[in-house]
Order: sequence, then structure tokens, then C-alpha cells
Amino acid sequence: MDLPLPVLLSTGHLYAVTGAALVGLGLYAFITLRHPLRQLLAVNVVGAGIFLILGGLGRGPDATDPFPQALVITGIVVAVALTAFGAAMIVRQAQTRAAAKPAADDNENPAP
Amino acid sequence: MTADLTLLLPLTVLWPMLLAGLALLPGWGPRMVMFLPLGPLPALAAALFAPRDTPVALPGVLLDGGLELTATGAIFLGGAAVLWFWAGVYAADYLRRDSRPAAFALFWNLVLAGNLGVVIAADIVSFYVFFAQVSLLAYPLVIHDRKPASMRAGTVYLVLAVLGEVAILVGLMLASHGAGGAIGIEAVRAALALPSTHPAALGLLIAGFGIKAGLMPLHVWLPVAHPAAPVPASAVLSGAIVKAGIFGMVALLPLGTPAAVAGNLLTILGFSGLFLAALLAVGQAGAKSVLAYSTVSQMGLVMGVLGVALAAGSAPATVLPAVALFALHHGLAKGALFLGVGLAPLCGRGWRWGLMAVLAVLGLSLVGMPLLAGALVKSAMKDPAGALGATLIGLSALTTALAMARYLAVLPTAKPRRRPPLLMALPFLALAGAALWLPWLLYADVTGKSPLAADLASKLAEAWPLGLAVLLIAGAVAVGLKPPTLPEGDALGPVQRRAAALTAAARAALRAGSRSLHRSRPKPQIVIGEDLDRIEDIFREGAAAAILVLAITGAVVAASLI
Amino acid sequence: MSPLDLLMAAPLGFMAAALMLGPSGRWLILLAAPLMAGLALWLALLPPDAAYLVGQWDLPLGILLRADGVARLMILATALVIGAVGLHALAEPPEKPGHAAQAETFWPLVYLMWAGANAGFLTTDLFNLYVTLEMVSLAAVALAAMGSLAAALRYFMIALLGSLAYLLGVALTVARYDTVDVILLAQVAEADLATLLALGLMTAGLLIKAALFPMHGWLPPAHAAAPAPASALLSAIAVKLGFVILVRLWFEAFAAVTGPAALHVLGGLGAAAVIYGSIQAMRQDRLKPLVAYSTVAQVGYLFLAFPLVAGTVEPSGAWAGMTLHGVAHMLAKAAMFLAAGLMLKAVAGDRIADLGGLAQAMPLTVTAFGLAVVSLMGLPPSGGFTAKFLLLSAAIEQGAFLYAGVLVIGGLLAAVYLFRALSACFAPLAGAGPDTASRGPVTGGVQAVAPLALAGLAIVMGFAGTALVDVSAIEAPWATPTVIQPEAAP
Amino acid sequence: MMTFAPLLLVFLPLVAAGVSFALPERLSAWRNAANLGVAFTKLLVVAYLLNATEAGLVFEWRYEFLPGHDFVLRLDRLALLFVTLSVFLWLLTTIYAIAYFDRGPNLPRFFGFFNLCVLAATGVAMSGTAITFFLFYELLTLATWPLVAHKGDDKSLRAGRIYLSYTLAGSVAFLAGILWLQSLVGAIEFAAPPDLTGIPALTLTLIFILCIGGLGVKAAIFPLHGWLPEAMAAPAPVSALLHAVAVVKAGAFAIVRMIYDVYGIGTVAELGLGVPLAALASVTILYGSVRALMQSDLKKRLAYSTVSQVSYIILGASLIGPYAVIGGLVHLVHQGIMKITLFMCAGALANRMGIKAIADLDGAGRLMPVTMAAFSVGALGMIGLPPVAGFISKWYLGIGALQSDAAWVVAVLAGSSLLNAAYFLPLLYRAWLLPPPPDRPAIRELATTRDRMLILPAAVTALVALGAGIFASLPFSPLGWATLIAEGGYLR
Repeated sequence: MDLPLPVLLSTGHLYAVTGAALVGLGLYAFITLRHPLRQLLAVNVVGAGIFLILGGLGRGPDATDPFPQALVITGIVVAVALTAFGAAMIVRQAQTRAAAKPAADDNENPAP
Repeated sequence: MTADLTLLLPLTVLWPMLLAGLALLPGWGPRMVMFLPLGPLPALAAALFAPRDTPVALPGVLLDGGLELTATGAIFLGGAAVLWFWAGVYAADYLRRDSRPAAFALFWNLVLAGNLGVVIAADIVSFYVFFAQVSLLAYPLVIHDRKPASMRAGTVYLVLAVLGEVAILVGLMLASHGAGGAIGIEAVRAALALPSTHPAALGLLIAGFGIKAGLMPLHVWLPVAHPAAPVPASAVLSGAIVKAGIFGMVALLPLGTPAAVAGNLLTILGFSGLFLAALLAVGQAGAKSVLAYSTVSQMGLVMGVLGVALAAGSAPATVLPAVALFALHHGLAKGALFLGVGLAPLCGRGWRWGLMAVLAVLGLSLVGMPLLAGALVKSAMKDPAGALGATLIGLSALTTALAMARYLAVLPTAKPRRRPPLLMALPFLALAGAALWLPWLLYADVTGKSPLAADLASKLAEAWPLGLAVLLIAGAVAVGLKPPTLPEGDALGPVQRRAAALTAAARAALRAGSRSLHRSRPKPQIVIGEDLDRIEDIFREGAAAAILVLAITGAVVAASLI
Repeated sequence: MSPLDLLMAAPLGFMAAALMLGPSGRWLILLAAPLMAGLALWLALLPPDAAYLVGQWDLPLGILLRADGVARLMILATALVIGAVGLHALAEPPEKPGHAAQAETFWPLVYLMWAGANAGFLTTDLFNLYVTLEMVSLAAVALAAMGSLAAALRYFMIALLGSLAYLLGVALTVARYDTVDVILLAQVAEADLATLLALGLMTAGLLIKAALFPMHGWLPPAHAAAPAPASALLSAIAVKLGFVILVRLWFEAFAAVTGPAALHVLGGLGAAAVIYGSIQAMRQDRLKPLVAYSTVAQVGYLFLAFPLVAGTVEPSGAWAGMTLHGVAHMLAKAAMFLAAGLMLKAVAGDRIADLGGLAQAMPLTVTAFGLAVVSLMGLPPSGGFTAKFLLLSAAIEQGAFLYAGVLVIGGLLAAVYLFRALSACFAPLAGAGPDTASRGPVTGGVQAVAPLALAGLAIVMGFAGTALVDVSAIEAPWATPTVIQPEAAP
Repeated sequence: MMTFAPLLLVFLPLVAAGVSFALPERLSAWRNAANLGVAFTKLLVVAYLLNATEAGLVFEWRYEFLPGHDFVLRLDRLALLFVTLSVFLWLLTTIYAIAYFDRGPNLPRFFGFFNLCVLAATGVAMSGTAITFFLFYELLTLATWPLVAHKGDDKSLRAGRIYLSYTLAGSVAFLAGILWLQSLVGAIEFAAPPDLTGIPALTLTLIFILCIGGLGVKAAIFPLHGWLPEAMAAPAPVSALLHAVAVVKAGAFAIVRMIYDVYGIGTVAELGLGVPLAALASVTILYGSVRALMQSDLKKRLAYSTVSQVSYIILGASLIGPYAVIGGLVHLVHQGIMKITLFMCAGALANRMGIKAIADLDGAGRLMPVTMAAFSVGALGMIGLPPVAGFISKWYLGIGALQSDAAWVVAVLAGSSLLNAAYFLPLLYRAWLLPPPPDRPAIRELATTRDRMLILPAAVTALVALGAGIFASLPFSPLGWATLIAEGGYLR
């Protein structure tokens, strides 16, 4: 699969290459970072990269194919929902920790 | 009518078994001692009236077994029945105050059934069943009084009996296989003569029957077991039960076809037993032990003769009648002698002389004193015994006489003025009479010769060993020479000690072996457990999952590209 | 009317209703369970060539729903499992003490998972599969969160990663072939780098969902911490969807692309999972992690079957073995989690050593556990045995003695760890004197009905082998293709 | 009736199992009635079947269990031999177990699994294909486990664990072997032995080793016998059952099937597999006897005796000759009857007088004469003394060995007889001849109905053992039936 430079630099492929870079970046962040919120963000970066690839490579020669676009839109909806869900869980976890901490610190009055 | 009379054969064995069953009933047991004499009556009737050589098939029993009375068997059967009958009469009185009468009655009848069954079995499976019955169930009779000596004797008896059983079983299997799986006694006997039959068969059978019949050196149980039993049981043990072994040989040895190795072996062992056992008898302190050794000696004679005949290939008809006759006489006489031991303490002064007289006559008869029945049967034995055998039989009078003298010398004494009870004296006299009379009666029928045919003078001349014995005894008495005291069972003591040591060693070795096999090994600790935990922790990280995604993607791609 | 779309629509309706009804929404299961079971049965009995285009649009825009054998069996098992688990949850609300509100969130999640799973089993569109995968994942993570938020979050992150890997693969597929339909892909797929990369990414992502070793890390903490009904659903259903999609990919869409070596990668991972999961399960001294690791091991069998299915000309035996193993595992594992939940509740502890005396106190529950053990170990008569028998036959026929050995050893290892738990129930009550050697009955029989029914079904499966094998063969990729051949998009 | 008779035999114990499981603990009378009723009904069914089968009918029921694999219940004569044995002994063991447990805990469970066990055992007997056989064989393993672990103490649980690890490992080996063979020849039907021509000898040998190795676990062939003595932790009725009919017999029975109905004697002889197997069986016979001699616990001694005795069956099967087959088959029955007698007696002794160790046996014969008489019959039969049934087996095995030119086997038989005598006779000696310890209370052996239910089954089996020996050549005796089996196909 050796692509000639012009093809590579066409709009679609530019999107795709950018997307790939985003995926790589996100993945790197996901591997190296531990905090769930950062991981969630990293995943979102990956997701953005994937949608770029989908939109860029799947647009066909004349960029009028509705099919990839439908996919991208659906994908974004799903991603947003999941991100919201994950964020909610992270918040809940932080709250639980915050509630548990003082209880652990002073033994006088354990949290109910 | 004959058809009805053949039913006597099954009855012969079933009737005592029925009596044994009655002894099991609660309440009946102790009383059954009174009915001991009833047991052998059908056998007696069968011996007298049952048709000879007419098999009775018992379909469904064992391996389709059968019963058959041969001419030789009839003599064995009759002798056994007479002995058992009178011993039973004696026992009914002897055991009046016994603490375990029910057990005695039970096993007495069972052993009786086995003993009679051995003689009339028509196939080897039935034969073996009866043989095991008579052999093993005699154990409770041996240990009936539960004294330590009896128990020890019983153990020895049982060990050798079991060994004998196994030897006979294997021998019979080999023989039956040689006969193409047939189990009829005649077929098996014929197969034993075939060269294709495994040679061990004959040897094992001789060993097995030899144990039962006291063949030296397998006799060790006999001098300890026979004296241990109550007097009537000793009588049947020595008089009838050892004959089961003899009858086994009579029925199964392939006479008529020369079998040099087995025959010569049997000859040597038999005749050496004849002399050695008699000499050992002289060293015994107890009257019953003396008699037991004497039994070993006499059976040695029978087996020696059988050995000669086997080696020479003599026809059965020339040997077996004499053997049967000899066994008959010995059984009855020996039974009477044993009963005499029981009577001796009960016979006060006057009675004792009478007793001693009868016993002396019986002893002399066993020795072979001319004109007595014993001489008659011995002379019958000399024909098949060959020249050397005949000489040996003649010479044996010397040792037998010594043994009998010893017997009379060690008879227990009684308090004066004791009278023997009638029911014990009568069987003794009856047996003695039968022993002295029956051979005369049957001699002509069995051997086809007149008992009076032989020249009396030559007979007397042949009795010189007896004279020598009388001289020796008189000399010994005069000098005050006492015979050495030998332990009962001679070689048994050392052998037992060795065996005990060996058993202990074997047990120790087995224990050690099993310990090394089942040593509680330290349980393998899961040393990698913590590592597994650590690995698992890694898998739980998102980072690991990400890397693994890449790795698996790469793996799938790479594998597909191969 | 077709049961195909109803099977997806009805649970969604129930979800909406449950959300609106609040606490009393739990009673909906009384309606949903028989209805869904009926639909699933209807589906199972449909004529073999049942396919259905949603909205009457042609491919590739239209959505093709197709009820092949795998889908029928999976949907039927799902209906049975969720129905039974739901009814069980009525009697035993899945909540931690003091978190009564949790039970309320349970029901919508159940219906969401139901809808997602049914849709996933029926659809043949890779992108729709992505959506259903996310539905199920979402529900699964939320269910896991009912037990431990930390475990759920970890699960969420890893699952999200898997989803993205899958989505990336789908993106590459779209770029390469401009279609995401499995059936169309099967006709055009070629073994070039882009296709392989797409397949590899999708596979890796789905393996996370299916919790195949070594991507199983999220499963044991999540399953062990969740309430028993939630664990049952997670183990029975959530992981199966990933597996079914992988089947679609490897045996339908890209059947022409995959080579034996690639199949052996999956088979090898499956074998490793069997061994590794078993070893880990043996090391557990708490009951629910043990059961969770047993899932790790059992998932291994599903993938161990991949090379066996591909290895023969007429792979009906291996195919049926693989499918039936999935179904049997669903039933047995759900039963086992429910029974384990009841048992742990009764002893107020979570250690295996605490289980003493239960055999007397709650015989029905222990029986359910025992029957589940039988099926999971692959002992006859049970669905587990039928499946393992078919797989083992296939392995031996192909001379794949390594896989045969793993199948055999896996069963033995399962015996070791499962019977450890079972025999602990027979032990006398720990620390009790001779007077109190037995527990009083702790639960009535009602709670035990659901696990007993599920485990009983797993056993009964063993008697209906022929029928199940026939169903599993419907429209199987190796059979003569009789699917509706839609016109390519103009 | 024709086709459903085998199904009935499977169905009846299932009913009893269901009733036992379902009835609550306290309704013991109903449970007992159901168990006895079913056991008795089965006996009637079997009586009918015996008659019909003797006349040459073969009952068969089949359905397709997996594509290409039929589930077949087939009552040929060999099957009926085992079925009859198990059904007859089951009735007695049920009576015995009811008395043994009286009102102990967990009886619904016990009787439930007890019935599942008989179901499996009859199923094993009637299996017409290798797969059917495997199904029941495994069911047997599983149904027995709760019985072994019934007491629930550490020892029982350990025994259960060991039992399972051995038997499961064995059955997977067997399954692997069977599947391997099936992959070569297709589904294996016992009624129509597969055609093995063209398969390499090495493959056949390996499969044979796998199968026999797997089955040998249950049959307790050395060195796979380790579970059996451990399983003594189980209650006496279970031990009786395990040793006499259910588990070890299933293994031995399967080996007979394997040799005669799967491989066929011709192939086994051609491959030279009979002699090694016979040698292994001989080693087991002697090893079990020696180990039995070393035990001080009564049940353990009996257990090792089983290890030794069951290998007689295998010996008979592996010797491949008309008499040896008959000997092996007939020992299947004889050993069952005798060993169940011994175990029921041992259980009765433990139950009534707390006798467990051999040293405690002193004077037992005086206190429980009926029990000890039955025990003695069993023991003498084990030694092989006539006229108890064990002698008949030994006779046929011995002759059979000679027919197969294996005279050394006769030496093994003789040695084993001696060893058996060495470990059984001292028991009888203690029980009958030594006085009971002074602190042992006198009991009345057959005072209550329960006592009679506990002791009389053993007396019945002892009488049957005697009868089977004395009337060995009657048409329906075990020997007669074994001969019928052998003539019906194994002597070709």
C-alpha cells in the first residue's frame, strides 16, 4: 500500500492522518495517565481521531456519500453519552472518597 | 428297588447336615449331642446296601455334581460309619457336662457329612467341597476345649489345612484342565496319567492329600492337633478323617500307568514316615500323642505302598482293596485306642487290667501279630508293596511294637474303684471287636483269597521283628531305660519360631515399605501465588489493556499474513 | 409481524416504562419475562430463512436483522436468564443494605441490556453491532457500579477502550469496502493489510468485551463486587455479545481472510484462558471471585473452539459445540451466581470456608449450585457436557491433541475448584459445637426457584442435544448460504 | 413393554429419587415406603425380564441424543446380569439403610442420591452405546459423591474429594479414548462391535490403554485404587453399595464390555493386550491382599479386599477363554453378593456395638451370632472355600487360565487364596473364639424390627452366596446365566 504523495495530501487523507495522530496521542495518554478523568479525556481524544478517520477515509471520491457521515454522527452521540456516564461515575467516586475520608481520619463519629 | 437304594447316597451326606442344622436351633443345640450316633446310620446302610458303581446325578448342585459308591469306597464308607457311630455314642456320654455341646454337635455332624461325602463324591468339585468341609470344619473340634495348647494346635492345623486345600484345588484345576475340563473322578484320574497334563498336578495333589494323611514331613500338625481334641473327636480325627487324605489318593492317583518320579517320592516319604514317626512316638509323653504319631507311621505305610504301586504302574485292582482293608482296620483300631485313652482314667483297678488287655491286643494287631486282623491286612499290603516294601512292612513291626508299648506305658492312671460308664465302655469294646473281626470277614471278598490260606508257620517266622521288639522292651524295662522326651510335633517348634521371625520381618518390611509409599509429604506450597496476584493486578490496569489491544491486533495481522 | 424487531423494541419499551414507574417498575418483569420468553421461543421456531429488513430500506442503509441459529439460541437463553434473574430479583432485591434506591436503577438497566443483547445477536451490521455493544456495556458498567464503583470505573475505562478499538476497525472497514454489512463483506473481503488491521482492531476490542485472557482483568473485580443478580447478567450476557460479534467477524464477514495461524492465536488464547482462569479460581478463598474466574476459564472454551470450527470441512459438530457451550454457560453461570448470592447472604460472609452447614440449611440452593457445577464442569447429562463432547470429538477428529488436552484438563481443574466450593457446603458449621451442628433454614424455597430452574435447564439441555444442534446449524456460515441476497446499493 | 422395559428400569428409581428429595425430613415412613416399593417393583420387572431374555428376547430403546450418537438402552444378557445383581442387592441395601440410619439427619438427600445411584448403575448396565455408557458412568460418579461425603466431617469430605479427583480423571481419560476411537470408526454400538481393521495397532493400543486406564480407576486396578480405601469414610450402606454393585462393578463391567463388545477378543488377542492386563490384574489381586493384611480397621481391610477381588473379574475378562470369561462374569455377581454381606455385617457391628477396629471384634460372634455367621460365610467365600459362591468363580478362573496357557495365573489365585485366608480367618477367630471384653454390654441381636432390618439382609445375602455356590449349575444361577452369556456370543 504505497500511496502517492498527492493522494496522501488530499483532504480526505489529511483528515485521516490527523485522526491517526489523535488516536496515537490519546492512546499514549491512556497508557501513561492513571487518573480516571484524564483517562476519560484520553479516550475522547482517541474517539475524535477515529471519527476523523471515518469521515476522512470513508467520504469516497466525491465526498457525497452519506453513509460514513451517518456513522460518524451516531458514533458521536454514543461517545457523548458514554462520556457523560463516565464523568458521572468519576464524580460519584470522588464524592464517596470525600465522604469516607474524614470518617477515616477522626474516629469519633463515623459517617452514617 | 435299586433305584430307591441309590437315594441312600444323598441321604448319607444330607442327614448329618440336617442334624447339624437342628443343632443351630435355639434350645435344640445342647440336646443334639444325644443324637450324635444317628448321623452315620444312612452311611452304614449305604455301605451295606447301596448299589456299587451306580452314579447318582445331582443336577443343579455345584457343577452338576454327582455321587457314586465304588467297591473300595464302600469299605472306606462302612469303616468310617462304624467308627463315627461308636465315637458318637461315646461322645454323647463324654460331652454330657460340656460347656459347648451345641457347637460340638454342629461341627461334629458337619465334619461327618464332609468325611462321608469325600468317599462318595463322583466328581472332583463335589469331592473338593466335601474335602474342604471335613478339613476346615474339624478346626472347631480340635480347639473344642479352648485350652491354650489346643488353640495353638488349632492354628497349626488350620494353616496346614488351608495350605493343603489350596494345593489340592490347584492340583485339581490342573488335572481337570488336562481332562479337557471334565470333572468326573475317573476322567480326572485318567488325565493325571497323560503326559499332556501339567506335571505339577500330581505333585500338588500328593502334597495336599499328604498333609491331610500325615505324610512326612507334612505331618507336623497331626501330633499336636489329634491329641488336643476331645477324646471322641481325636478318635474320628485319627481314625476316619486322616483317611480322607488316603481316600483322595486312592481315588485320584493314576494307578496303572507308571509315574516314576511321583511314585518314588511317595514311596520314600511314606516308608520313612513309617519308621521315623514310630520312633518319634516312643519319645512322646502323652498317650494321645503316641497314638497320633502311630497314625502318621501307619499312614506312611499306606502311602509307601501306594507310592510303590504308582511307580510300578500296578493296576488299581491289585492295590486298592488291600489299602481299603488296611485303612479299615487301622481306623477302627485307632479309634478304639483313642477311646481307650479316655477310658483309662475311669477304670479302677480291676477294670484297668481288662482295658489294658484289650488295648494290648489291639496294639498287637496293629503291630502285625500273626493271627490277629492286623497281620491279615498287612499281608494283603505286602503283595502290591513289592519285595523291598514287603520287607520294610515286616520290619516296621519292630518300631510299631515299641510305639504301642510306649502307649500302654503312658496311659493315664485312674483312681481306684472307678467304673467306666457303660455308654463309654461299649463303644470301645465294639470298635475293638469290629477292628479285630471285620478284616477277617471282608478279606475273602476284597482280596479274593482265603484269610487262612497262608502258611501259619511262615507267618510266625515273619514275626521275628515282633520278637525282637519284645526283647528290647523287656531289656529296657529291666535296665530302667527311659525313652527321651520329645516335643509334640517334633519339627514344628523350630519351624514355628522361624516362621514367626520371618513373619515379623516381613511385617516390618511391609510397614516400612508402605510408610515410604505413603509418607506424608510436605504439601507443595504455592510459591508462585504472589506472582500470580501481581500478574493479575497488571491485567486489571487500563494501560495493560491498551497495550494488549495493540498486541493482539498485531498478532492477528501478523498471523494472517504468515 | 415479526418477532425480530419486537425482541428489540419490547425491552426498550419496558425500559422506558420502568424509568417512569420508579419503584413499582419492578413488577414489569412479571409481564416482560413471559412475553420475552414467548417471543424468543417464537423466534427459535421460525422457519430457517427468517431475515428482516427494518424500515424497508435496502442495504447498506437499511438494517438487516437475521435470526440464524446462533442468534436464536442466544436470544432464547438470554430471555430465560434475564427472565429468571428478574423474577429472582423481585424476591431478592439487588441492593446493598442501606442503598434501597439502587434497586430502582436495576430494572431499566436490565431492560437496556436485554434490548442491546437481542439487537446485537440479530443484527448483521458492524456499526449497529457497535451501538448494541455500547448499550450492553453501559448497562453492564452501571450494574457493576451497584457493587463497587471503583471496579465499575475500571471496567468502564477498559470497556471504552475496547469499544474504540472496535470502532477504529469499523472505520477502516468502511474506508476499505464502503460497507459494514457482514453478508456483503463476506463477498468482497480480501486479505490486504487494511482489512487485516481492521479485523485485528475489532478482534482486540471485542476480546476485551468477551473478557478473554489476557484481557479479562476487568471481569473478576466487577463480577465479584456486584450484587448477585447483576453478576449473573454480567457473566451470562455481557461477555457473550462480544463473543457472538467475533463469530460474525471471523466466520462470516472475514471468513475468507482469516488463516489458520490467526485462528490459532485465538485458540491459543482460549486455551491459556482455560488454564489461567482455572488456576486463579483455585487460588480464591472467596466464593464470588471463584465463580468470576470460572467465567474467565469458561470463556476460554468459546475461543478454543475457533480453530476447531474452521479446521473441518463440515464443522457442524464444533460449531454446535461452541454455540451450545455459550448457551450452557449462560444458564449455568447465571444459576451459579444467583445461588452463590443466596448462600453468601445466608452465611453473612463471603469466604468459601464460611459455607459449612448450608447443605442442610438450604438444600434447594445448594442443589442449584451443584447442578450448575455439573454443567460447568462438562459432566453428563448437561448442556455443558454436550458442548464439551462435541468440541472434544472435533478436536480429536482433527488431531488437535493440544486443544483436546486443554478441554480435558480444564474440566478436571473446574472439578477441583468448583467441588471445593460445593463440598464446603457439606462441611459442618464452622466453629460450631456439637449442639448447633446444623443451621436452621435461612431462606424459604422461593428464592431458590430461579437458580434451580436455570441450573435445571442447563441439565435438561443435555437431553435435547439433537434439537439444539439442529437449531445451531440454521444459517450457519458453513452451511449452504440461503440468506436473502439483498441487491447492492445503487 | 418390549421397548420400554429398559426405560422403566431407569424411570422407577428416578421416581423414588424425586419422592425422596421432595418429602420433608420427618415423613420418613412415606419415604421408606416409596423406596421399598420402587425397589420391589423393580425386582418384579427384572424377574419378568429374566424370563423373557432367557427366551432370547432383547429389549431395546433408543433415541437420537446427538446427531450421529444414539442414546441406547439395551437389555442383553450381560446387561441383565448386572441389572439383576444391582436390583436385588439394592432392595436389601435399602432395607438395611433404612434401619441403619433410622432417624439420622439429611435422609431425603441420602435416599435421593441413593436412588440416582441405582439409576446410574442400571443405566451403566443397559447402555447400548459407548456414549450412553459414559453418560451413566458419569452420573454414577456424581450421584455417589454426596453419598461418600454424606457425614460431612473432614474425613468424609476429604474422601469425597479424593474420590472425585480419581474418578473424574479416570472418566476423562475414558472419554478421550472413546472419542478417539469414534473418530476412527464412528459411533460405537456394543451390539455391533466396530470394525477395527485397518487401524494401526499402535493407535488401537493407545486407545485401549486410555480406556482401560480410565475405567480402571473405578475398578480400582493398581495403582489407580487409592480412592477406594479412603471412601470408607462413607456410611456402611454406601460402602456396601460402592463395593458390591455400584462403582467398582461399573468399572469392572465396563472393562468386560470394552474387551468383548468393543475390541472383541480377537483384536485384543492380536494386539497382545490381554496378557499385560491380566498381569496388572494379578498384581492388583496380590497387592490388595497384602495391603488388606496390614490394615487394622475392619472396613479398610474389607476395602483392600475389594481392590483385590474386583480384579478377578478383570483377570477373567483379560484371559480370553471360555471358562475365564464365565469365571470373570460370575465373579461379578458372586463378589457383589459376598462383599455386600461383609459390609452390611461390618456396618451392623459398628452400628450396634461400635465395633470399628479389628481388635474390637473379640467375642462379637457370641453377642451377634447371626451377623457374624453371615460375615463368616462372606469371608469364607472370599477365600474361595466351597461351597460358598467364591469357590465357583475361582474354579472357573483357574481352569480358564489354564485353557489360555496362563498357568501362572493359577499360582496367583492360590497365593491370593492364602492371603485372603490370612486376613479373614483371624477376624473369624477373634469374633468366635475370643471372649468379649468385659465392659461390652450384652445385647439382644434381633430384638426390634429395626434390628432385624439391619441384620437380616446380610443373612439373606449370605444364604444367597451359599446357594449360588451349592446350586451353581441351576439354570438361573449366576453361573448358569454367565454361561448363557458366554455361549451367546463370547465364545465365538
